[in-house]
Amino acid sequence: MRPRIEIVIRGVVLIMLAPLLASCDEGVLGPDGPIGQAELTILYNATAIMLAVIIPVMLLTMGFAWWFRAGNGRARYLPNWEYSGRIEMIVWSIPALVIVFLGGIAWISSHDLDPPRAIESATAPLDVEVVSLDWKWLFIYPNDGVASVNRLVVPVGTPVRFRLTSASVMNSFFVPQLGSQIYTMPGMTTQLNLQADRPGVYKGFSAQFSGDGFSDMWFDVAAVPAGQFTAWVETAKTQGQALDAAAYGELARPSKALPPITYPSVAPGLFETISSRRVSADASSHQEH
Amino acid sequence: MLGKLTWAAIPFDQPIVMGASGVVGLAIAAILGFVTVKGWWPYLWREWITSVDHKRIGVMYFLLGLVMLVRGFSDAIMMRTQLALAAGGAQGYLPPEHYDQIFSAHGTIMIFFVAMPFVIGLMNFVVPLQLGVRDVAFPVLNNVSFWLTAAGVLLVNLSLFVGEFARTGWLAYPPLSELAYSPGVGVDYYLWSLQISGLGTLLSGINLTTTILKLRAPGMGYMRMPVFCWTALASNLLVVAAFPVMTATFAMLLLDRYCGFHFFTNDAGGNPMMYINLIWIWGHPEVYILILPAFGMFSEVVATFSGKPLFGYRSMVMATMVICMLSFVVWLHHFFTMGAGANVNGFFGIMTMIIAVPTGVKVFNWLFTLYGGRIRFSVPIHWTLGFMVTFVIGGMTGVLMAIPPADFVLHNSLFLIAHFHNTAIGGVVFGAMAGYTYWFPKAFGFKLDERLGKAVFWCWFIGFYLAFMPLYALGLMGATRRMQHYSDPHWQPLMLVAFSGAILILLGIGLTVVQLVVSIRTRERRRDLTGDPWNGRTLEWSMPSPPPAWNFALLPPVETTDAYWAIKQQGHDSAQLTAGPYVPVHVPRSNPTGFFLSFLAVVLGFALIWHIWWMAIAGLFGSLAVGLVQAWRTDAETVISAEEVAAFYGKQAPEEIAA
Amino acid sequence: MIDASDAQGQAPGISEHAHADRRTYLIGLFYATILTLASFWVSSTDLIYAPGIPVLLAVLAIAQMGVHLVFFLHISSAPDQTNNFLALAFGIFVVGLVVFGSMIIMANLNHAMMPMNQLMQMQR
Amino acid sequence: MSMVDQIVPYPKAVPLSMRGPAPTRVVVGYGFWLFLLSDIIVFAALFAVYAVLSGETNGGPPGAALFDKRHVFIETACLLASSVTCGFTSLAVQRRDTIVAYLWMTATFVLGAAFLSLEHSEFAQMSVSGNGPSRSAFLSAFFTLVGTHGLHVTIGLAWLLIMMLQVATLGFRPMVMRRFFCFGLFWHALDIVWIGVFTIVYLGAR
Ligand code: HEA
Ligand code: HEA
Ligand code: CUA
Ligand SMILES: [Cu+2]
Repeated sequence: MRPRIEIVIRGVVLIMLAPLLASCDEGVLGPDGPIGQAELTILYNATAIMLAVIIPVMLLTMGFAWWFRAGNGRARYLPNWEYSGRIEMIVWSIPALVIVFLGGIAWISSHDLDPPRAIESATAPLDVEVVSLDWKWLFIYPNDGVASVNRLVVPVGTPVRFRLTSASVMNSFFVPQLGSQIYTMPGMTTQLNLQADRPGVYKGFSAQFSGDGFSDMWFDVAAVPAGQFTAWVETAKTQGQALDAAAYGELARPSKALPPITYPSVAPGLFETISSRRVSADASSHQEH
Repeated sequence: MLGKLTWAAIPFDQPIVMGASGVVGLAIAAILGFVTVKGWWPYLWREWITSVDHKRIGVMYFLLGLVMLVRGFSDAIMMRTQLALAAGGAQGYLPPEHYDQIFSAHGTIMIFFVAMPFVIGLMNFVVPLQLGVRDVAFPVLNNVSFWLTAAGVLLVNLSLFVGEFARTGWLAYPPLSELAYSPGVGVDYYLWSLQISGLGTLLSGINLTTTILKLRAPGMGYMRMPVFCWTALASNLLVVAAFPVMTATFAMLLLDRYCGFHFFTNDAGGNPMMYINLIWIWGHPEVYILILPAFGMFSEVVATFSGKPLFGYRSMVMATMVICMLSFVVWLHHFFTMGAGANVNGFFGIMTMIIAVPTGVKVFNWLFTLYGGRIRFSVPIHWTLGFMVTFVIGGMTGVLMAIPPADFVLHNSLFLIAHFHNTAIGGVVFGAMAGYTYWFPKAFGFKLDERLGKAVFWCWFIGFYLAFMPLYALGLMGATRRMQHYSDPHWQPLMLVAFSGAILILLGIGLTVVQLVVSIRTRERRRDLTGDPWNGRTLEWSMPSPPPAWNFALLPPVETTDAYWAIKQQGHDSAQLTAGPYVPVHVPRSNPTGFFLSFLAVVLGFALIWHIWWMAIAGLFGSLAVGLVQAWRTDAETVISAEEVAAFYGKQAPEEIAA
Repeated sequence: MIDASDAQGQAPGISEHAHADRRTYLIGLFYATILTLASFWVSSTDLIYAPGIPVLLAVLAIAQMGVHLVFFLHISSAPDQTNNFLALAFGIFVVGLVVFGSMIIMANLNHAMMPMNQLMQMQR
Repeated sequence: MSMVDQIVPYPKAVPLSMRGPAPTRVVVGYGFWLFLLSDIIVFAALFAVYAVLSGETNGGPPGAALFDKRHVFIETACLLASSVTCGFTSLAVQRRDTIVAYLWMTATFVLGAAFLSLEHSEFAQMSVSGNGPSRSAFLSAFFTLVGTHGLHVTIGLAWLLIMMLQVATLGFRPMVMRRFFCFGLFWHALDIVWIGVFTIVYLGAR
């Protein structure tokens, strides 16, 4: 019985590890910012300490089962052994100690990596307002007065201060390589601080199911050097149609897989208007059969 | 006249659905026809449908779970196939509006109509036997509970053919589930079927809690109860305390949808976050409602097959009750990413992790039960060992997500999906399978085939790892849950591995059926004539298999934990326990109330879903009438004479000698 | 010798040892009336420090629930009532969690999600 | 329900929990007690929602502008008095005193019905003046919380009627007595919920 189990376990562990190792630069495993980096470190630490308990448990399970099999004459049968104060002590205290350590990490990191907490940096943060719509993302740059749909451009090495809301149902704003996600909710404003440390294009998406177009709520995050960012803003200012009430109304209609658009100007206070639900997005065609 | 119901509700344009409907329709017709031709109706009606015997009801619950497993699994296979195909630009074969119904239905069915019936069925069957009593506290209510669950099942399945199911995930978060965003009947199907079956579950929870606290054989103090009874007690206490919250929450969503209230709407001051908060106050205890009885089953199995008492009984009891209490103070871990402050997130994160301590104690105690044992490798212990190595991985990933910043990157990813399948399959399903093979001979009087049982185990075990380990990796690579297609073709190889795992599980389920058929056909060879096929320790093994309607002719005296083991140690055997002198026993009479109530509940639910008001009123008043008839019934019990009881054992004895 | 009808303790609501009689109910009525009157009076008086009024109302309500439990439902902590009492305690535990847990969490969330302008007003 | 055929005498030293199955009366009472606790948890959820949403008036009137304390006081008095008459009913039932039992049952019924009609008039008034449950989240929560209590009172009254009929047709047999007993628990529990309602909803209104 045992060798078979062992082969299986080995195979399984290999299957589990191979893709992990092969894909280390993707998603959560390839962070390119301080938040994501810290979160990955926590993941590694916590996994390591728990594996130190759990792997022995797995091995002991198989070992005990094998050794104490009915046919093994050499194993000692202890038909009445049901209590040992010393073992009980150990059994309660090993998990307890691990948990004290992990609990400490949880408490401290909850505060340290609290999404609204500003990232310490010499560079002044960039403000971005995020609105999830059916089924696309609107990014407003309040200081530059431009807006962009389904493409977020940020300068490298600069903290980005997000304020987020939703125009219809809940979504979750998530760029795995940058770190923390946070919900966007109608009538409410959540906050999030992230930073990209290396230039590159990262995948972002909604992580909270929001209806039929959910799978297409992807967007690219382009982290570019500061100069390039300014250039992007300048170009955006000269292109396309203004995001006024009418254009917003048009945009807010449900649509899937919209290609990126930019808007040279944004109606003042549009984000506040949306987050306080003074305009309501058209829900009529949210669901069709 | 028919409310919103028109021909358009039936999806004639969808060949898959129509085909499936046709096959299911034919199958049902065939089964009904077969039963009619064979003339089995009177027997079924008398002995099963209206039965108030906890053993029969337990079996029916289990059967219901088995049937729904096929439905839940076909959904799972469809999802896995879709995700194996829909990579890069491909859209797969299921459009979003279809796919969204499938994962919602799969989650709902697996939790409410597969896992719950398995667990409740096993508790129903085993608990009174282990407590050494004749039945549960409220036998008629027990039958009502079962049939209300069946009513919920029927409604969910109706949604496949008439209308649609919810496309909002298994917990129907508003505002997506509000009328504004989900105007169809899908969410109504979801809500009404869960309201009806939830009532059944609540009543069953009250019933079993009362049974355990008030009906135990003489001498069975709390610290002599089998551990399975303790876990059943904890689980049912959670049912009693948590299900009302679910009922209230769904009722408020229903008011929003039917009467224009504003609890969770986007406008008029409603607050969707409140729904999320409330549903998890129920939802988190729910997963422990499922896992605790499974823990109990493993405890029984591991002790029996090691030939030793359970190690650290008191610790086990304490750990069970600690988990029971803690499960009520962790619910926020399901929405760390909603934006609560660091103190709140930190607090709930720590409370969540603390559960790892009592759970760890349990794992270690099972480990030390194995130590010094003389382990017989029968099928139930396979499931138990498989559970011990598998569940700890799921537990570990759970603890990982209990660290709020770690959850910020893992929430709603396929990593989470892997976590809860790891605990639900590696814990609950393995437990149900262990319990099923362990108690099957008690229920039917013969053992299941061992070789096929082991084959089933290996299919499930390997299949599980293949199907869900890749999801851990995919989650870390940034794959999120509930996506109908994905753009990154890199993910496809792992999705294919996951698909192959699901196929292996399919094989396992197929073999489960084969095992059952083969075992039934060769049952004469596998008869359990002693009533104690595994050399068991608890009272259910002290009676013949299958047990008589009255369970115990004389309530057995209990002097220790592992009561039957102690009796055997003193050199007695089951024949002596049932040797008389016999007294007449009162048993409750069969009762059709549950069946009629269930029928009317389906009518009521269906009418409400389709806004057919006259029918709803008819259903409501019909149920009231049935209730009134029941209230005036005065012939609840019948008496089985002492001679009849004696005859049962008398007939039994010679056979035993022959064996 | 006493018989097994005492097994597993008493049912809630009945206390056969301390016979629930007419007087028990009347005493209960007396206390409940006083507490009710007090509640209504407190809610509309200005003799009490205003921010303390909700606290006092809560105290009075809890006291009155206690009166009902003791005099009308005959719940006590007697040994043969242990199960009833434990069930009640468990119920109170859950009720408290549901109500206060939700309130704390929702207050926390709402505070975190106030629109910017309100937040600034608060900081001023 | 529970099937105990052997009532065995026990020496006092045997702990309660080891004396074997409890008699039916206790089993039924305890089961119903658990049901009541679960019912109260339903109310807890509604109270929680009320507490969270009571400020969300959506520009409509707040509670203080809508509620009439005198009205509530009379409602409270009705329920409180009915608790006592209900208690007297159970005493009469225990003595199997049919006439007195009917007397107190009728009193209980009248008091309960008076409470309901007062509540109904309050609800009707509010709805007519445009402050129905769909006006705001606050009013949704108010109508649901108070209405659920009212629904329970309605069920209680129906139950009481049925009990009157059962006494008439079946007499004071153990089954009927047990149901009386559960009814008493139910009615008193409703009163406890009402204490929460009048304190939090009406007296706490701002
Ligand atoms: C108990 C719960 C349970 C169980 C057993 C399963 C079993 C399986 N589940 Fe899942 N699943 C959920 C609960 C469960 N699931 C939930 C809650 C969701 C979330 C839904 C949502 O997003 O809203 C989900 C979602 C979910 C997804 C969607 C992921 C996404 O969002 O992208 C997928 C995708 O493939 C999936 C796959 C599977 C597969 C392949 C199995 C199969 O491997 C296993 C098949 C299982 C069975 C067939 C039942 C058990 C069988 C037995 C116990 C046999 C017993 C027989 C005898 C005793 C005789 N599940
Ligand atoms: C039966 C089902 C079951 C069980 C038993 C568990 C058990 C646990 N779960 Fe899981 N969980 C689910 C079913 C289950 N869960 C479901 C269905 C969801 C998602 C629903 C949805 O969103 O759709 C979910 C989601 C979920 C989340 C939310 C994630 C998110 O949405 O982002 C979290 C976070 O904390 C979590 C944590 C835990 C923990 C800490 C345990 C613990 O109880 C585990 C304890 C066990 C061990 C730790 C292993 C044994 C211990 C030792 C060997 C001792 C040594 C170990 C240590 C000291 C660490 N679960
Ligand atoms: Cu939802 Cu703030
Ligand atoms: Cu949880």
